[in-house]
Amino acid sequence: MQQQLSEALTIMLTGMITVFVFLTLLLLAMHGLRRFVGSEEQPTAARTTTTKHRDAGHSGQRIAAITAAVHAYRREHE
Amino acid sequence: MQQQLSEALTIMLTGMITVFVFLTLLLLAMHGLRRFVGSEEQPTAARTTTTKHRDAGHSGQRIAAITAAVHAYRREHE
Amino acid sequence: MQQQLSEALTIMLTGMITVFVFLTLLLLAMHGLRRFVGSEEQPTAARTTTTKHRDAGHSGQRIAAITAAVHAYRREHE
Amino acid sequence: MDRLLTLWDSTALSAFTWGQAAMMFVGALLLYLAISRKFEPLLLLPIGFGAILANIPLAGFTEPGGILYYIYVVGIDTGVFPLLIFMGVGAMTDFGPLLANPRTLLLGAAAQFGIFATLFGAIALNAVPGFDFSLQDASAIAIIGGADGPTAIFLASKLSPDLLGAIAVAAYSYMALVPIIQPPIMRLLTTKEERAVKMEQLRQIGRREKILFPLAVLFLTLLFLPTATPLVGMFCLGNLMREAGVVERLSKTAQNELINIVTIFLGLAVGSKLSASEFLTLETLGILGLGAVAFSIGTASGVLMAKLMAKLSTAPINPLIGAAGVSAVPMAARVVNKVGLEANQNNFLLMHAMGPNVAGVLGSAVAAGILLALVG
Amino acid sequence: MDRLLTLWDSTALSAFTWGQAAMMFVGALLLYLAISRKFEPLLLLPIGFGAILANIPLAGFTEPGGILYYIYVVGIDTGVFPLLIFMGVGAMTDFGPLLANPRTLLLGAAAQFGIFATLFGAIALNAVPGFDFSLQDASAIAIIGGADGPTAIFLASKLSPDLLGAIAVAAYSYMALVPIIQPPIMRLLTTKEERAVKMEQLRQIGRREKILFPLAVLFLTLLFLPTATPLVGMFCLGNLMREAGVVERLSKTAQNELINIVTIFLGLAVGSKLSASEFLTLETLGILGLGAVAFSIGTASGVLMAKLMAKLSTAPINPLIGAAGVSAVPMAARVVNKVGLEANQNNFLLMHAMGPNVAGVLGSAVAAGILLALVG
Amino acid sequence: MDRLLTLWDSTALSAFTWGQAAMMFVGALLLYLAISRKFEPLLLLPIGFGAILANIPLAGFTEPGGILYYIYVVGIDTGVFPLLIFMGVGAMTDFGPLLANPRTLLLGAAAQFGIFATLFGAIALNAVPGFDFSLQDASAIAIIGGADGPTAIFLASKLSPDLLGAIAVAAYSYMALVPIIQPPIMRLLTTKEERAVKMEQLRQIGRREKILFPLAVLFLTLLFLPTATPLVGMFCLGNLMREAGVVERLSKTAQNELINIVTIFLGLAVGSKLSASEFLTLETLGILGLGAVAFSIGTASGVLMAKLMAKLSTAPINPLIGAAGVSAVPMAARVVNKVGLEANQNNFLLMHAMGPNVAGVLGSAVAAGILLALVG
Ligand code: NA
Ligand code: NA
Ligand code: NA
Repeated sequence: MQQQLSEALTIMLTGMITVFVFLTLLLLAMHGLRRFVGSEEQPTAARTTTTKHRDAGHSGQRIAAITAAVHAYRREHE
Repeated sequence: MQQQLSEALTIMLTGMITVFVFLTLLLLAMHGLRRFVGSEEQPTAARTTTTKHRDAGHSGQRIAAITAAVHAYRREHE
Repeated sequence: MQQQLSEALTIMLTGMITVFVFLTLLLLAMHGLRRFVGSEEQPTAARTTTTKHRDAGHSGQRIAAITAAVHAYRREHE
Repeated sequence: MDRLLTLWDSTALSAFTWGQAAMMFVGALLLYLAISRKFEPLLLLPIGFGAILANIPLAGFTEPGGILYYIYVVGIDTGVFPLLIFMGVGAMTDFGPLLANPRTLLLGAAAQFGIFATLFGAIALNAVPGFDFSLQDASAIAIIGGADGPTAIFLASKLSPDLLGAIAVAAYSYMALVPIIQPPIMRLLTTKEERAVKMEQLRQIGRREKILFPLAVLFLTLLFLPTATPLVGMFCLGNLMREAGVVERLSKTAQNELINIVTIFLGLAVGSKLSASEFLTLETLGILGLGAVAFSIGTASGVLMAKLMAKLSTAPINPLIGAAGVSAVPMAARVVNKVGLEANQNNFLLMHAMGPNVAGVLGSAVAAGILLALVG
Repeated sequence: MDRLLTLWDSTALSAFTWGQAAMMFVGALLLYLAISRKFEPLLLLPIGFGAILANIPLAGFTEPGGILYYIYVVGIDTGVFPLLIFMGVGAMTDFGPLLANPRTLLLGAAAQFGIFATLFGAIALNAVPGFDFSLQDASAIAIIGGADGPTAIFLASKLSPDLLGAIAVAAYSYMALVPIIQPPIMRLLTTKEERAVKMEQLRQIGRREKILFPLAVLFLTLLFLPTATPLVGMFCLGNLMREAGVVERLSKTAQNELINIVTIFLGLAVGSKLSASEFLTLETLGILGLGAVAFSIGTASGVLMAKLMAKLSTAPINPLIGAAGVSAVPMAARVVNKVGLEANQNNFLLMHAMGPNVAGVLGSAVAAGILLALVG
Repeated sequence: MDRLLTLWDSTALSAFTWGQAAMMFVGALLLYLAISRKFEPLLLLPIGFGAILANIPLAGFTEPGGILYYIYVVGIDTGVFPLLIFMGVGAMTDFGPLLANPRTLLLGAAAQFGIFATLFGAIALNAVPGFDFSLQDASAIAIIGGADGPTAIFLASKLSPDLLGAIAVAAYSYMALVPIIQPPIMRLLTTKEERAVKMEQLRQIGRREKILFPLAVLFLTLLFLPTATPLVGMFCLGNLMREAGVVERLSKTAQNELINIVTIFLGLAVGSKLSASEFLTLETLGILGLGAVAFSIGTASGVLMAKLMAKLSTAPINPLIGAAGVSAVPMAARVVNKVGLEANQNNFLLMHAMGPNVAGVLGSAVAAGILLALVG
C-alpha cells in the first residue's frame, strides 16, 4: 500500500511535469510555426493578400458562423 | 415420417399459439402504454397541448406526407 | 538471365496479343450489342422515342453537363 | 507456346460445367427480374450478380481468398448483416398506424399461419420421393412465409445454410410478386361489400408513446422469447434511434449509408450461395412451391382473421387489411389499398393496412424466434 | 406438450438472475438519461441499449456467435473503434482559436491535473476495505478526468478492460453533467470582477498554419511520446484531412457516415461490457466517485492556472476559460460562455474558451500516452 | 527517477533509426505533393500519413495489435479494399463515349504495351548488379504502366507484397504527373496538322445499351480470362448499379461513402508498407524508373495506334486521343483536350478521349488478369 502510494505519487508528478513540458514544447513549436509561415508568406505578397482576404472576412460574420457551427456541433455530436 | 409429421404438427400448433399469445400480450402492453402515457401527460397539460399540436397538424397534410414517404420508401427500399 | 529474358519476351508477346484479341472480341460484342438493342427497340417504337428524347436532349447541354461532371470528378476523385 | 497453353488452360472454356452455366443463367434471370421487372432490385441485383461471380470456374470467388468468401464468412455466418439490415429497417419503420389501432397486431399474428402451415407442408412433402427435409430445413423454408428478407436470411443461416440461397431468392421473389399472388386470394375470401368498407380515421400518436413502444416490444421479447431478441432487439434499436429524436444523425446513417453498404454485401453473399450443387436440385423446386403456398396461406389467414374481427368489432373493419399482415412492407399495404379502391373508389386503406403490415414484421421475427427455440 | 416445455424452458423467466435484472435497469436508466435528459445521447443511447441486450439470459449476445461479441472483438479489443472516432473528432475540430492564442495550451495542460490527482486518489482509496485497484486500474479510472470519451475507452481497453463499461459510462455521464459540476467550482475560485474580464479579439489564422499544426503536433508526439501516437496520430490525420482542403470528400465522410457507423457499434460494444459481475460492484461506486473528483480537480486546476496566467500576462485573461481545459468539447466552452455572461452580459467568451477546450483534447491524449508508457 | 527513466526509454529519440527518419521524410514529401502540388491527394495524403505512422519507433502501428496492421490484414491481404474501390470507380464511370465509338477500345488495348514492355524491361534490368526482380516482381512493377491505382495495388498484393508500397507510390505519383509526362511524347509523335484534326460528334447511347455493356464485358471476361474477373467483375457490378437505374441508393453509396471510407483505409494500409527496409532500396529506384518508362511507352503506343487507325479509317481520328488509352481517368483525357486546344483552339477532344480513357481501365484490368494467369 505504502509503496503503491509512493508509486502513484511519482506517476502523478512525472505525468504532470511531462504534460507541461510536452505542451510547452508544442507552444514553442507553434511560435516557430507562426514565424515560419509569416516569413514564407512575405515573398508571395500577392497571393497572401488574397488568401488573407478570404480567410479574414468580416470578423463579425466569422464569429457568427463559428458560433452557429459550434451550436450545430453541440446538437449533433458527443 | 409419421413421427416427423406429428412433430411438425406440434410445432405448428405450439408456434401459432405462441405467436398469438405473445402478440396478445403486446396488445395488452400497448393498452397499458397508452393509459400510462395518457396519465403522465395529464399534469403537464400545457406542454401536451403544444406537443399534440405539433404531432397532429392537419390530418390531410399528414396523410399526404406519409403517403409520399411510403412511395419514396417503395421506390428506394426492398 | 537469358532464360528469364526469353520468358519475359514470351509473356510480353502473349500478353499483348491476348489483350488485343480480348478487346477485339469485346469490340465485336459491342457491335452485336448495338444491333441487338437496335432490333429490339424497333418494335417498341413509341417507348423508344420517349427514351431517345430523354437520353438525347440538346447535345450542347449534354456535353456541358458531362464536362462539368468530369471537372467535378477531377476535383474530387483520385 | 507453353505460355499460350498456360493461358488457354486458365480460360474458363474448358473448365465450365453445365451446372455453372445454368447457375449463371439463373443469375442473369435474377438480374433481368431486378432491372426490367423491378423485382426487389436492391437485393436481387446484387444476388444475381453474386450468383454469376460465384459460378465462374477458376475464379475462386467463393474459395478462401475470394472476396465473396470473405463477405459471406464475415457477414452471414456471423448473422451480422441481416441484423444490421433489420436495424436499418427498424429505423425506417413508423409504428404510428399500429399504435393507432393496436388490434391490427392480431392480423400480423394470424398471417404467420402461413409460416407454420408451410413447415407442416414441407415435412409432408417428404412423402414425395426425392425430398428429405429435416425439421431445420422445413423451418428455414417455412419462414419464407414471413415475407421478410432479413428474417429469412438470418434464420436460414442458423438452421439450414445449404438452402440459404434458394430460400433468400424465393423470399425476395415472392415479395416482389405480392401484387400478383395476393389479390385473387383477397377477392376470393371477401364480398364486394366487405371490400368497400371504409374505416375510421386513425388517431394521432404522441412522441412518448412512439419512444416507449420499441422498448415494450423488446421487454416482452426478452422475457418470453429470448431467441427472438437478436432480430427484434436490433429492429427495436433502429426504431428507438428513429423515434428518440436525440440521435438523428445515427438514425439517418442506419437508414441510408449503413443499410446500403450492408445491402450490397448481403446480396453478393447470398448470391455466392447459389451454386449448382445446392440450387439445381429438386429441393429448390420444393422450396419455390412451398414459398408460394406460404404466401397464399398467410394472406388467407390474415384476411379470415380480419373478417372475424370485423364481426366482433363495433368499429368497421375492412377485411382486406388482414392481407397486409404477411408484412412485405410496404408492398402488401399498397396492394390492399389498390384492391380496396377497386371496390370503392373513395376507400383509402393504405394507412390502415400499414398497421398489420408492420405487425407482420414483428410477427415473423417472433415466429423466427419460436422456430429457433423449438428446432434450433 | 414436450414442445411447450421446450419453449417454456427457453423463456428468460426462469433463467433471469437479479444481477441481470438490475443491469437492465441500469441500461434503461441510461436510455432515460440519453433521451429525456439529453445526456450525451449519441453514446449513451447505444450504450444503454447494448447493456439491455447483453443481459438477456439465453440470448447469447455477448457469447461467441452473438453480434455484440463480434462487435466488441473487432472494434474494442483491437482499439480500432475509438481511434476511428478520434479521427472523426479531429476532422471536426477547428484549431483556429488555439492557434490564435497559443498560451491557452497551458490551460489544457493544467486541467490534466484532474487525471493525475485522481490516479493518486484511486490508489489511496485502496485503504478503504473492498477496494483493490491496481496501477493499471487506477490509470484507466483517472483518465475519466480527461473528459474525452474515445480516449477513456481506448485507454481502458488497453489497461483495464474489466472496468471499461463503468469507466465509459462515468466518462460520458460526467461530460453531460459539466454544466452542473463546473459552474460552482468556477464561481468559488474567481471573483465577479475576474469573471467579467473581457478578452481581446482573436487574430485570424491562415490556411497554411492550420495545415502545419496537426503535423507539428504529430511530430512532437512521435519524438517524445510514441505511446500517445495512436490517439494523437489518428486525431491529427482527421484534422489534416479537414484543413488540407484537397480531400474534402474524405474529411466529410470521416465527420459523418464513418463516425456515425462507428459510434453505433462503439456504444453497443461498451454497453455489452455492462454485466452484473463487472458493474454491480463496490468498485463501480468508487469509479463514479473518483470520476466526479477528477472533473472537479481538472476544472479547478484549469481555473487556477488561468488566474496565474492572468497575473503574469499583459493582455487581459478571463480565468473562467481555464475551466474549458478539461475538454468535454464543446460543452465546457459553452459553460464558460454562460458563466461569463452572468458576470457581464456583453462578455462573449465562447471563442476564447475553444482554445483551452481543444487543447484539453490534446492534453488528455498526451496524458493517456504517458500512462500507457508508465504503467502499460 | 525510475519513472522518468522509463518515460525517457519510451521516447522515440533513442530508438530512431536513420531508415525510419528517412521514411518519415518520404511520408512528409508525399503529404507535400498531395497538399501543395495536388498530386492525387485522395490517396497520397493517407499514404503519406500512413508512412509516417508506420515508421514511428515503439509505436507499433504495423505490428499485431496496431491499427495499421489490422487495416492491412483485413483490406489488402484479402484484396477486398482495391476491389471495393474498383466497384466504386465502376459506379462513377460513364461508358457512353466508348459505346459511341467502340473502335477506341483498341487504343485502350495498345496503351497496355506500356505494361508488357516494362515487364521485359524489369527483367532486363536484372543485368545491372543489385537488381534481382523475379517474374512476379517484374509483373507487379509493370502494372504501374496501367495507370490505375487499385489495379496496381491488387496485383502487387497478389504477386509481390514486398514491393507494394513502392509500386503504389509510383503508380499514383506518375498518374499525377501525366500532364508533365505525356505532352512531350504526344507532340513528338504527331504533326501539328494531326493534332488539329476535329472529330465527329458522338452519337447518343440508349439506356439498354449501357446496361448490357457491363454484362457483356463480364461475360467475355469470365469466359476467356477468369483470373481477371475479380477486378473486372467488381468494376462491372459498380457500373451495372449505376446504369440499371433501379438501385440508385446503392450506386450513390458505392460512389461516395463506401469508396471514401475504403480510400482512407487503403491509403493508410499502403502507407504502412513504406518501411525503410522495403522502400530505401535500389529496387525502389528501379521501380520509379521503370514506372516512368511504362507510362511513356504506354502513351507512345496509344498515340501510334491512333495514327494507324486514323490512316485506315474514313472518319477523322485525332491521334492525340490514343494517349488517353493509358487510363489515368480523367487526367489523361484532359491532357489530350489541352494539347488538342493548343493546336486548334476550337478542337474539344475531351469526350472523344474519354472513350480510350475508360477502355484503358478495362485494358489494364485485363492485363492484370493475364499476368495473374501467366505468373501468379
Ligand atoms: Na411477416
Ligand atoms: Na481532456
Ligand atoms: Na490502364
